[in-house]
Amino acid sequence: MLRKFFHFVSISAIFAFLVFSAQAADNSDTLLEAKVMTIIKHDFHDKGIAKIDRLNQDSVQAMCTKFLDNPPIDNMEHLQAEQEKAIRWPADGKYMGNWKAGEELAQSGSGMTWSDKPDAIPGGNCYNCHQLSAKEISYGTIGPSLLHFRLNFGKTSGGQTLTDKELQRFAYGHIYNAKAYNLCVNMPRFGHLGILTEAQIKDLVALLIDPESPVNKE
Amino acid sequence: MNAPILKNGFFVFLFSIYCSVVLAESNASDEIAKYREMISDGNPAEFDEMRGEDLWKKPSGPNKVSMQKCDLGKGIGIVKGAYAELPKYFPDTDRVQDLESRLVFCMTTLQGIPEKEIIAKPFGGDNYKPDIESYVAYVVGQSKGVKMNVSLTHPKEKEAYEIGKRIFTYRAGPYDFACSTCHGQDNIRIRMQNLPNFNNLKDSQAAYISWPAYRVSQGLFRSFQWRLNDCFRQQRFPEPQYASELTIDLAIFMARNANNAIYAGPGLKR
Amino acid sequence: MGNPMRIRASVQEGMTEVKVLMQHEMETGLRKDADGKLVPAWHITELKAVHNGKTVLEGQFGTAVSKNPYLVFRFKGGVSGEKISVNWVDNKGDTRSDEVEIS
Amino acid sequence: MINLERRKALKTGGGIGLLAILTSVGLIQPSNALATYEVIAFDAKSMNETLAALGVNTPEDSMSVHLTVPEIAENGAVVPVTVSSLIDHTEQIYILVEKNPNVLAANFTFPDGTESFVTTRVKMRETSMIIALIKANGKFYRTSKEVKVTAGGCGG
Repeated sequence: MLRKFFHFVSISAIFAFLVFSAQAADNSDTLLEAKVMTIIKHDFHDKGIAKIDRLNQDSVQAMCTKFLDNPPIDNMEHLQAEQEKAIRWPADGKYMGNWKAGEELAQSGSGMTWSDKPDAIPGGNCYNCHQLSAKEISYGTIGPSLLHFRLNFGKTSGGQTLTDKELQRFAYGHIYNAKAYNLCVNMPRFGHLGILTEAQIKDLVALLIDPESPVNKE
Repeated sequence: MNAPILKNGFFVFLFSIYCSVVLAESNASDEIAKYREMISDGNPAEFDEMRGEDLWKKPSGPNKVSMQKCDLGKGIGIVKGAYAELPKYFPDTDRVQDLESRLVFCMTTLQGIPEKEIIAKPFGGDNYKPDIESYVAYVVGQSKGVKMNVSLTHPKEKEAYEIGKRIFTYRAGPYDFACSTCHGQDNIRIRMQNLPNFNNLKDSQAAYISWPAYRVSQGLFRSFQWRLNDCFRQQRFPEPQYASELTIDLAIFMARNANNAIYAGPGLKR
Repeated sequence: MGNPMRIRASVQEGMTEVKVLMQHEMETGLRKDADGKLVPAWHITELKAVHNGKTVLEGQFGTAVSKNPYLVFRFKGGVSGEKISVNWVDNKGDTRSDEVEIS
Repeated sequence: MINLERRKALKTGGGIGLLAILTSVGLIQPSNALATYEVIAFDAKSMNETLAALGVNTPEDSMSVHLTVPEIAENGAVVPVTVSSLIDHTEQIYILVEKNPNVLAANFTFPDGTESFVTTRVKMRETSMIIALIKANGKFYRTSKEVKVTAGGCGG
């Protein structure tokens, strides 16, 4: 499934590359970019499940690379809207799974490397970048702390309290595709790129939002 | 209490240290720093340096030539301080080479070992220690205390640096990661591990001078090429070719950013 | 015969400090290899440090001592230039002795 | 030379119960019994079993035993441990890791003239108490500290 996706994105990447190349002011810079691409294509090889088609950029990756994660606002908004439209919301309208399964998934940092087996289920990698529960002291700080998620993320910037359903949808959308809301954010697109299943994302939503989960309880 | 006889003065002294340590509110990162300090003595990489030095001086390969004939950039036979100037442009190959690509070159041209053989399994594992890795340990150890001095005067060095800089920000793969995703911001960490920002002088220096290193979690000495290789693995990329232009360009970008630091490897890492 | 140790010994104000770094796998017997087979336990069991014919430290190791064991200890006496030797034995009967001059 | 044979021979011997009986009825001299106990102690799986194997009833908590360990270990494969005892006539220092598969990690014997101090490194499977157990004048003293073993990311 992922391979198919990359086949599709490689076409859009070439398109994106051409557009941006035309915009490039400096000719020597364009030559250098071409050299970079040649080297990248030449000096990686398939290993395990990590095939070289992973190097083909989709439109988001190409845009964020091109502008060092600060793209012009128009391009950004256009692509974000495209990404948001592609979010597949749960058909049953339910966002919450089991927070205990979510915590286990959040702890697991494995998945999708060349040393992972093809049938291995990728982890959520959440603690790699976020603080979640108070009792896990080994957490990363690449992303914001999600401790007391209900309390800290339950209001709009205008100060209005979100309903539980709204907050759940907010969390689901961000885990599914954070780039729909902030194009060049560091966070992987767990749903969009098929890393996690719908059920797994629901479990993570529950971890963030269930009042009984260690994220909110302590 | 059945009190043992105490060496009183010393005891009071130690006890006061003990109390101050307990009372101090220290955060997790400070504790990790303390841990690193506590394991910094007694680095098993010394054994790899010793093995590397012995091998370096021993005639080997089909040609029965020792690596003492290898020119690491400071002239034939000069190992001292060589690593602090790598990667660099070599006129004899007309390209920029890092230590490991240069070692491959010497092993193939001087010793007559086929390149395929060397790069097939360049990293150690259970009961396996490739010679090239031991050479690395020896050579980098010979630059301990030497100031990093990577030049960009040759156009090919300059170009390699610029290419490395761009590879560093290339986002791709199932996680959308670039090197810079984790290594382009100050003061962030993955789990408990601090992530050096390679756009920042201090971080670049501290990181670069402590690699290659003995990895205690693996019980193995690890080369710089291994470090890059494992980064790409965790970036969810396919595998970079050992000692390829890609890795050399990245290496010169990182090494140059660490210039003027005193090289301190081989390091000792978690 | 086992691989060589790195021993450093220095004397200061009548106290000799000895730092020993040994080369040994220290397999716990609980680890599985790539094929999922248990790697048998293989570890140093006993060690002894001798100075001027007198034992200055004896140790016994279980499987929980880290790979490439490291040890620091101190004893009274010892003069620069004198020798200190360290010897270990592992559970396979392999052994290693090395000595160093006190600096 | 170290007497490996002794250790080997004793490993094939009976369990703790038998040894305890033999010792109590005087069939094994205390000096021989000491070494025997230690071998069995290294195989013991729990804290209680280990202490029993070492012939310890209830060790006295002592402020004169100093244990230096990191509060957080970045990796469980190498946890630095320093133990020093200010108790006169310290004969032995034992390092124990409560939650390891085998609790006893190492044991050191200090002849007269050797400072009752040692630094080494141990493996820890998970967050656990580390215990420094001292034998001095035939009595046991101890101190303990918790070391948190953390899950790692990449990097370093």
